[in-house]
Amino acid sequence: MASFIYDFSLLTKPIHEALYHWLPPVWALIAEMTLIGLIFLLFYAVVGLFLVYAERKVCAFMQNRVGPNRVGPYGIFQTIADFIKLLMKELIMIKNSDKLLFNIAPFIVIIASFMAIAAIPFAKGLHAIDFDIGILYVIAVSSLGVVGVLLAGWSSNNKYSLIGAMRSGAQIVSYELSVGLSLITIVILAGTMQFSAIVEGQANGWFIFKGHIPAFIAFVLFLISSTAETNRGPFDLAEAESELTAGYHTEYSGIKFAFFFLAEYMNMFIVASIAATVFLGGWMPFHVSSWTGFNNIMDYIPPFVWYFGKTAFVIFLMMWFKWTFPRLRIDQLLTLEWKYLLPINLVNILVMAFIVLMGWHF
Amino acid sequence: MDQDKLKERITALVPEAEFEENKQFLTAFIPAGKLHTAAQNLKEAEDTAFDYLFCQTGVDMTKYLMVVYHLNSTKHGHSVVLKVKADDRVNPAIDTVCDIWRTAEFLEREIYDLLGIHFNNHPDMRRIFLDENWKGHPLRKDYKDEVNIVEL
Amino acid sequence: MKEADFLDNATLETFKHTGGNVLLTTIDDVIDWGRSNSVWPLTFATSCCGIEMMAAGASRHDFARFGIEVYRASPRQSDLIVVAGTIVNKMAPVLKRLYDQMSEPKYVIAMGACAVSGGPFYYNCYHVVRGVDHVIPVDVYIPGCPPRPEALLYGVMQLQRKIKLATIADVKRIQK
Amino acid sequence: MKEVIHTPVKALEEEEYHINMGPQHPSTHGVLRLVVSLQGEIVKSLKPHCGYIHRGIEKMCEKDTYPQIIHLTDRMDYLSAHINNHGVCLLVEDALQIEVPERVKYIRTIIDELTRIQSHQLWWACFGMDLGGLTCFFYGLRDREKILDIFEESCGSRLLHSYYTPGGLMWDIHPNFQKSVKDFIKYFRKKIKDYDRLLSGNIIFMERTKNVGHLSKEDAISYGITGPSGRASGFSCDIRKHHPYGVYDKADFREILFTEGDTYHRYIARMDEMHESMKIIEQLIDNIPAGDFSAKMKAVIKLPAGEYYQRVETARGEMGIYCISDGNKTPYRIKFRSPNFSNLGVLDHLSRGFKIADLVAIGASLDFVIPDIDR
Repeated sequence: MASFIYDFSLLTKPIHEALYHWLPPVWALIAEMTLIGLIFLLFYAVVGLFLVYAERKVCAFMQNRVGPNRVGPYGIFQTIADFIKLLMKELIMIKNSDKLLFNIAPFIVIIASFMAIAAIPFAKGLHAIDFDIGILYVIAVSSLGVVGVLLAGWSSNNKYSLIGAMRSGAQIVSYELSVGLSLITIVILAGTMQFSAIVEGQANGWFIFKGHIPAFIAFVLFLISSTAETNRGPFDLAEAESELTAGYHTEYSGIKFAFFFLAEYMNMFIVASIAATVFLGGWMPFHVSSWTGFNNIMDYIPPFVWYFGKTAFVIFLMMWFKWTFPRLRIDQLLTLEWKYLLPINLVNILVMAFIVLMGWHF
Repeated sequence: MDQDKLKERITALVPEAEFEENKQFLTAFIPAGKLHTAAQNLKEAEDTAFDYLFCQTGVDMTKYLMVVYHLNSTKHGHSVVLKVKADDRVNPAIDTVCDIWRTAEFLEREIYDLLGIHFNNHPDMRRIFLDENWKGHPLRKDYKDEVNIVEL
Repeated sequence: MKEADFLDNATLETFKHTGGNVLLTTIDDVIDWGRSNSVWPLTFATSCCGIEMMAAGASRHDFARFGIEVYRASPRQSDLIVVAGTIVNKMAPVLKRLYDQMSEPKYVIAMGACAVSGGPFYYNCYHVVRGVDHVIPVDVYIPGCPPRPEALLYGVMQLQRKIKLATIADVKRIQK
Repeated sequence: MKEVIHTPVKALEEEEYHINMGPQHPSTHGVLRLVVSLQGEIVKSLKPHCGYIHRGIEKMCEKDTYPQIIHLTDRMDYLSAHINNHGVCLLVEDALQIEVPERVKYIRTIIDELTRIQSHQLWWACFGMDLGGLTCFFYGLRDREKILDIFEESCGSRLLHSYYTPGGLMWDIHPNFQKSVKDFIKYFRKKIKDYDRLLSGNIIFMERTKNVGHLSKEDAISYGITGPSGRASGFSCDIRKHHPYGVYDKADFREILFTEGDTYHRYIARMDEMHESMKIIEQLIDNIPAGDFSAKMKAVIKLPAGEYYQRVETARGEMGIYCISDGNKTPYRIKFRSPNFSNLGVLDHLSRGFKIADLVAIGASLDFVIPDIDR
């Protein structure tokens, strides 16, 4: 077990208790929510900026380039410059567009990703809210983003945007299934939908190792379908730069475009952290049973390092996909889901259920 | 087929054809009225089989306008050049060959655009390069454009 | 190239307004720093110069080092239009429209002889616009037929210098 | 919303939906404009609109001398600049019946093949990018720089060289030429395997391109589709084989022919052509004879009155130059039969019934250079 030094509830609990001690319960709740909201906003900005920078450097590495290196040491301030620029850019209102929906769409996209982040445990005792149906909540919330994408495409009064939005709709509706089913495979193994319990369940081995081959298959399926759900990599049909110029956000400029841009990276982060939590043990260190010395050393690495390390690994995998594969066509995309991923997933669940029933897992 | 045989063949097909001597390819002037039937025959007949129109050029010869067809047979490997005159400089018109060789569709539009030769029965006789409301046809020798052309 | 040589060739900086209060000038500096280091070009090329523009973005020359990485295909999201190649009469209205679709602040680089002046198509040609500045305002001219990628990089660096001179007052003037 | 639900489905299907690709669009490789009628995502018909880069080169040529024309042909198909120049040079040399030195022929053939390789590299780069694999773009351009270095060394510029003159070359090749070409071949033989690994063998790529945009041999001939695109359909149209110029008759190479004629085979044809080009260069590079780099030419070149036709094989197909001379130092009429212009005509025929994404793939496999279409 992780040693108690790294239990963040030691830090969060006094704050919680102090707030309730000083303030009436309603105000304490509001204060708590504001605090968490602010922290997440900051976190959001930092992660977004870092991911954009990381993507640039990773893609530069894949493409034999050096990537940004003039703005600050190793170009680390590049994304900040981009952000300032986008913030100061003119916001163009499109004539004949649906003004309300046009303005609201980027916020829907970004709020959806914002909501999903609330359920994710970053370390022991370090999460905003610990639902007992955490996985269900994340699946439900993450599919809200598509509403924003659809609205953006529809309200822009641009044919490319509309095609992009329609593609995105079809894509997310189908891939949502695979994401859900591959997570359910692990839910069967873990016996709970609560994120904290899932992580605790991996104390003596990550589920990807514990669950034999079905868990590994579920991991691969989750990677594929979640990449599709975030509109990235070989599945970026909704943007499809060479076909639809910029897809659903063709008509957006300035900070509204930045919202879409940021939401893409945040979705990637969320998906990666779900993968890390459910399959790779979240903030749990890597343990090998009966190697006590090794396990103790692993315990000394703080849990958030484990967590971010695993997330970064999954993100790197997704970036690797993106910069290697050509894009799929829309019918191939749907064929892949309905004819391959979905049946494999269903069989996989059956196998997993059988394994759990027989008690063959570790 | 060598040049002499082709010559006989074309003479049999179009008795009015006039031949030019000392050219790279066998060159025949065909009257505008007979172009389409002659072209069709040259393509479809087994012994000529001119299935490949590799170049179609409009030329302004100042007295008349001319369209030059460079034909090749991918089967037999022989080539022939057909030339068709359009005497009327104001409303020149020649039958289209784009139903015989599909590549002519674009080439004829180009010739119409730059030389103003109208092709009868062409499915889409519009300007291809210049704007619809462009005045004149630039490749004609008497084309003058005070606004756009800076003479050296 | 030495820094001194780079600054020596023009007197752009002498046009910088002197004075102004500390707060505003600091904000100016921050905004200009952001803008000049994040110039996203539009994917737009008409002819040969476009190939050299692509080469400038590719591995050896690597535009991205200067933060000019993200080629946007949509004019709404781009800051810079590099007119790489000849602009003809039929294209000129389209180019104007593209320029209008871009959001402020926007910059134009005329790349290559054709975009600067019509280049080899200046004489005896009926369909070429002699210089893209007949259609849209140009910030930086890069001569050459086609200019080498290094020349484009140099031009972009000159543009960055120019962007750094802007103040909030200028922006307001433009919007009026 | 209610209205849409209650409208019969058939009425919805009958509505045509037009989208306008270009003149500024990432996948048209320049300023081509395609007006596409769609049904859902399926292309029903397509109308190309050209002329956004029509510069009137044919008209300009009527006022230019032959050496000046060479500089304009550079700017038509800028990726096959050397080969276009070669066409004009051959036209003038044949008309004046000048025998160019053997050395010039060798050098010209080698440089033509290098041009073909760099053009195909750029095509490969853009093909990958159009299909969504951005990394291809950087791989292709990285290797292309090596050829441009060789050009720069000998010809003095990267893209538009005008290195050939009627009668020979502008100046002799750089002493390093042979060594750097051999180095490049060695380097590229290794790197071309990366190309196959990255794109050719990729399952997504094969799914995207196989059985897409099928072109039969008859159609290829009728539409005048030449170059690798035509040869992928089985149309044997390699000018280098059928009407050899330079020293192609001394080199042993294969004309790449396929019968399938889909996007995938147009791709493979170009990839194989790069191998063949390397083979040609390897055969010739060691045998460049010593001698002059140019034949003796008069200061003013006047072609005898008459008609001339010269064909060369550019990277995209057959380039023909039809010249009518009236004995002056400028041609009376010169016509460039550009391969891209003919290839464009088939786009509508090929893309009907396929999706927008396929249209992009088909367009990329035909490899357009727009200034060559419009001239």
